[in-house]
Amino acid sequence: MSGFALGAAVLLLLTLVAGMVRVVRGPTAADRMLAAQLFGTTGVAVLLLLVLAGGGSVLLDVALVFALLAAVVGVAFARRGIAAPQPGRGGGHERE
Amino acid sequence: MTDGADTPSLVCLIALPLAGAVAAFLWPRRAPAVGLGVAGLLWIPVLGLLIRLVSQGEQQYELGGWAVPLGIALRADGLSVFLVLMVTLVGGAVSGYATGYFGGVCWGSSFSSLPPAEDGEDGRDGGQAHERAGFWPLWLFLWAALNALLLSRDLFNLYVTLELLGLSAVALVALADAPVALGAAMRYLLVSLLGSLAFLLGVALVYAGYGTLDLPMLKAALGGPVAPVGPVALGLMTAGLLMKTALFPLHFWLPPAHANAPAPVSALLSALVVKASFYLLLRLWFEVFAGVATSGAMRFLGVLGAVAVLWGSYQALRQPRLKLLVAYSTVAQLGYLFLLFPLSSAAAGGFTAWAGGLYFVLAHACAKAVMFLSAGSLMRAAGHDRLADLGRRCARCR
Amino acid sequence: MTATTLYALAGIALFGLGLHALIVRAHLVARILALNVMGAGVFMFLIAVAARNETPDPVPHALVLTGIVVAVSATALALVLALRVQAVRGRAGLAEEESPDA
Amino acid sequence: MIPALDILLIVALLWLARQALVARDLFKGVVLFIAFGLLLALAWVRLRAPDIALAEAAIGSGLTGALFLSTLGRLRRMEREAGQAEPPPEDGRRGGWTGGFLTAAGTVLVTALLGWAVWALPAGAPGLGDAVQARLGESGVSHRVTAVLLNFRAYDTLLEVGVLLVAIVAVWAVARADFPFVTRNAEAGSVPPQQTALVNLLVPVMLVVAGYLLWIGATAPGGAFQAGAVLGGAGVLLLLSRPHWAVLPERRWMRTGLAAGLLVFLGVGLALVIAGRRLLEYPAGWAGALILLIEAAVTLSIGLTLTLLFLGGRPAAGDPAPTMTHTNQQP
Repeated sequence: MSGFALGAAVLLLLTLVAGMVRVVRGPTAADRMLAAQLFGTTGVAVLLLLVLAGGGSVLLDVALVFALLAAVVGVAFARRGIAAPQPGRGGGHERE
Repeated sequence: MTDGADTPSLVCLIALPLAGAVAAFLWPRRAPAVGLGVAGLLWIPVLGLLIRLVSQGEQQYELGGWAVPLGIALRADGLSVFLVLMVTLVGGAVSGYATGYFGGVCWGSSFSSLPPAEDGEDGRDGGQAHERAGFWPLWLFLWAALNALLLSRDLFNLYVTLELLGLSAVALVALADAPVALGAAMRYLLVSLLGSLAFLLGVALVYAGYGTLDLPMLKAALGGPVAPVGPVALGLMTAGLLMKTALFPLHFWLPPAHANAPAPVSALLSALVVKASFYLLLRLWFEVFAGVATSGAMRFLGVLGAVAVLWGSYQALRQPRLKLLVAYSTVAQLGYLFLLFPLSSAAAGGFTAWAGGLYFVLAHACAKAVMFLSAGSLMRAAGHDRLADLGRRCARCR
Repeated sequence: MTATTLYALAGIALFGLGLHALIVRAHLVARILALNVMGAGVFMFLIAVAARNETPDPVPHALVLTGIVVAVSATALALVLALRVQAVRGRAGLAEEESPDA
Repeated sequence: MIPALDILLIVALLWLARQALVARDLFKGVVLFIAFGLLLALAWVRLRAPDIALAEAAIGSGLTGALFLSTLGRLRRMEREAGQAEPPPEDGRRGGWTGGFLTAAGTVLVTALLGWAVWALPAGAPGLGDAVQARLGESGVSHRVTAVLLNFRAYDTLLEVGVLLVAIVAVWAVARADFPFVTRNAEAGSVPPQQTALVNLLVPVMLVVAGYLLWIGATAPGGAFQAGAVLGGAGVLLLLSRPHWAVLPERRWMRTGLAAGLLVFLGVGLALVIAGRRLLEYPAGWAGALILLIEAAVTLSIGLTLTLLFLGGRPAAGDPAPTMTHTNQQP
């Protein structure tokens, strides 16, 4: 069981690499932010897999805090978008 | 070494300004009275400590009743008590000046758009109330940090005191709202944080290598075979502290920060704050890491100090503004302090060098504080501190 | 080489990466970001040191917890100061001419 | 043999840090830094430091990330109001190609030296773990990190709570009430109903989680810092979704709440001194209760401090109407 869980965790980390490409390439701010939020979700999944692999139930608390604070970042991003509108281009004004 | 459990002077030296800072934060209108009260009351534990030091020798205090290395201990020997005395003396004088300075008219910045502060209590003088409200809690925190730093014998605790010292010092510089002061404060903050991080990594290396954070225990552990971690940790901590002490060529942040802060703050920074990190360097090089520090490295610090004397003095002579002149002279005087490193290791002149060095620390603290305070008063009177025009203005005053 | 050694070295590498960015970047927000990465490196080194033992050493954990809270306070102050610098000067960078002899 | 998970994690961390630091687009850098913080929390888990993972998840990536994001938002707004269409290009620094090369070489040299010192660390693994274990029974709590933080090295923690208060006093001293964010956030007006619903759901949950972390800290990973950070997250959420909160005038309770942690901590310590003990030397049997009391006050203060640090300036005084004008001159 623990071997399977660890393997799955590695696989999830590999999917994060795909997410990183989106963060780096963008092109819009929302693309980057959504990818980073995906990191948070994947992080929760990795933590739960580590619990299965024998990491101890304390990791459930970590996963809980992960999920809660990711929401704070998400809202901070959204408010930033609202507070700084640019006519006609929405949140995508960081286009390179 | 005597344990000071029955006389909590050591604790009072730290707890009193800390409690004063909280009180000044909670009751901004009473802040000047709180500050003066702390400045007066501090003499009780200082003198108590001095008497015990003279009669019984080095004092120590195990916080929480836990023995080192598990707990943290405070320690007071001749060097730290000497500097605590200096802080109490200069700090008290500057506190007195500050009650007048922040009570009067505010120069250089307009706070006309500022709404009344402190729940409308201070409606009459919003701007000064603001500056004053910021000054007292920050200065008392700075004071607590200075005493805590001088009395600590635990490396990580020293890091926390350095951060407390650095953040409150930066905020005090930023109290002068002028654009150039804000830039100076920002630069000071970056340097201060970088210095703290270098120091912290050094502490981490020490813990990794020797498993203790207590200075005397570390000294004992360093007696063994020298691993590379020892010198590298000393190098990191020294680099961080040199940045904070502004030794040439790491002095670039000091003149703008010291010259653009409000006058009482300039006095505190030049007289006391840079001395705190210098004191820590002395502790590390001559006591804890005495077996690790080579005479070549000591000579290197001495050479930097000598260059600082020349360069700082040359720059001071070129400055068009009085406070910048005084600030550059601080750079030069700090250079003199570092001459202590090569001189004290010379076999014959060791004691003389120490006596001279410490006398110089005290003399510079008093003289530089007074110089900055006088410059502040001149600036108040003249409205500026351009040297070329000050003479004319002062002639008219007569 | 064990995993903890690798983490310790990674911490040092993070410190170096942050140091370089702190020197070469001009924008204040980028420099504050660099300081945060440096701090993360120091913390990683300490935690790796704690993990050398069979049961992790709790003292570095306590030190890092203290350090994280100090770091967020310093970051908040630095960011507010950077905003003020931008407000009064129109850009969030430090002018070189400020230190006349630099 | 190092597990693949660790190698992957370390490579990803270093790569993310590098990308975050070289990004010319600061927003991209900040998002990469947030992702970096998330992976860092996983690294703490791998290093068997769940306390740090909790704090990192809450503070490192969460609150610090939100702070950076809102700062960038405010910077862009200032630039636009000053008539700068594009963010000004970052100044080149320190003399061109040779300067850049020397800086890089110097940094590599320093890093290599440090790495060598780490590599050559003695194998003995000294530390204080055994000393902590030996005295854990007398500390009043059974979780070792909490025992170190609130008992063995409580003095450090006391000073560090002071650092938090310094930060808020400093921010209030630097950023005046005419600071743009305070007024502009109110003007930004309507909050989408989805966000309000989310916040209404999340804030109570976060309060419960904060209480839980505070309570569990005595026996398991958790405690005042983590609880305070979650509380601060709840405060930031409320600030972001109740625009009128951002112009809430400064009140007495704010100062009291901000100072409560240091006040209770110092008060307990000094009461013990007056009772003839040493600073923070808890009497036998009382340690657990006193630690919980201190932690509760510190949690409250940390939560409030982090919230008000996010506000980024001293709350408006008296008149809640945003009449303050901010000046934003070009130099």
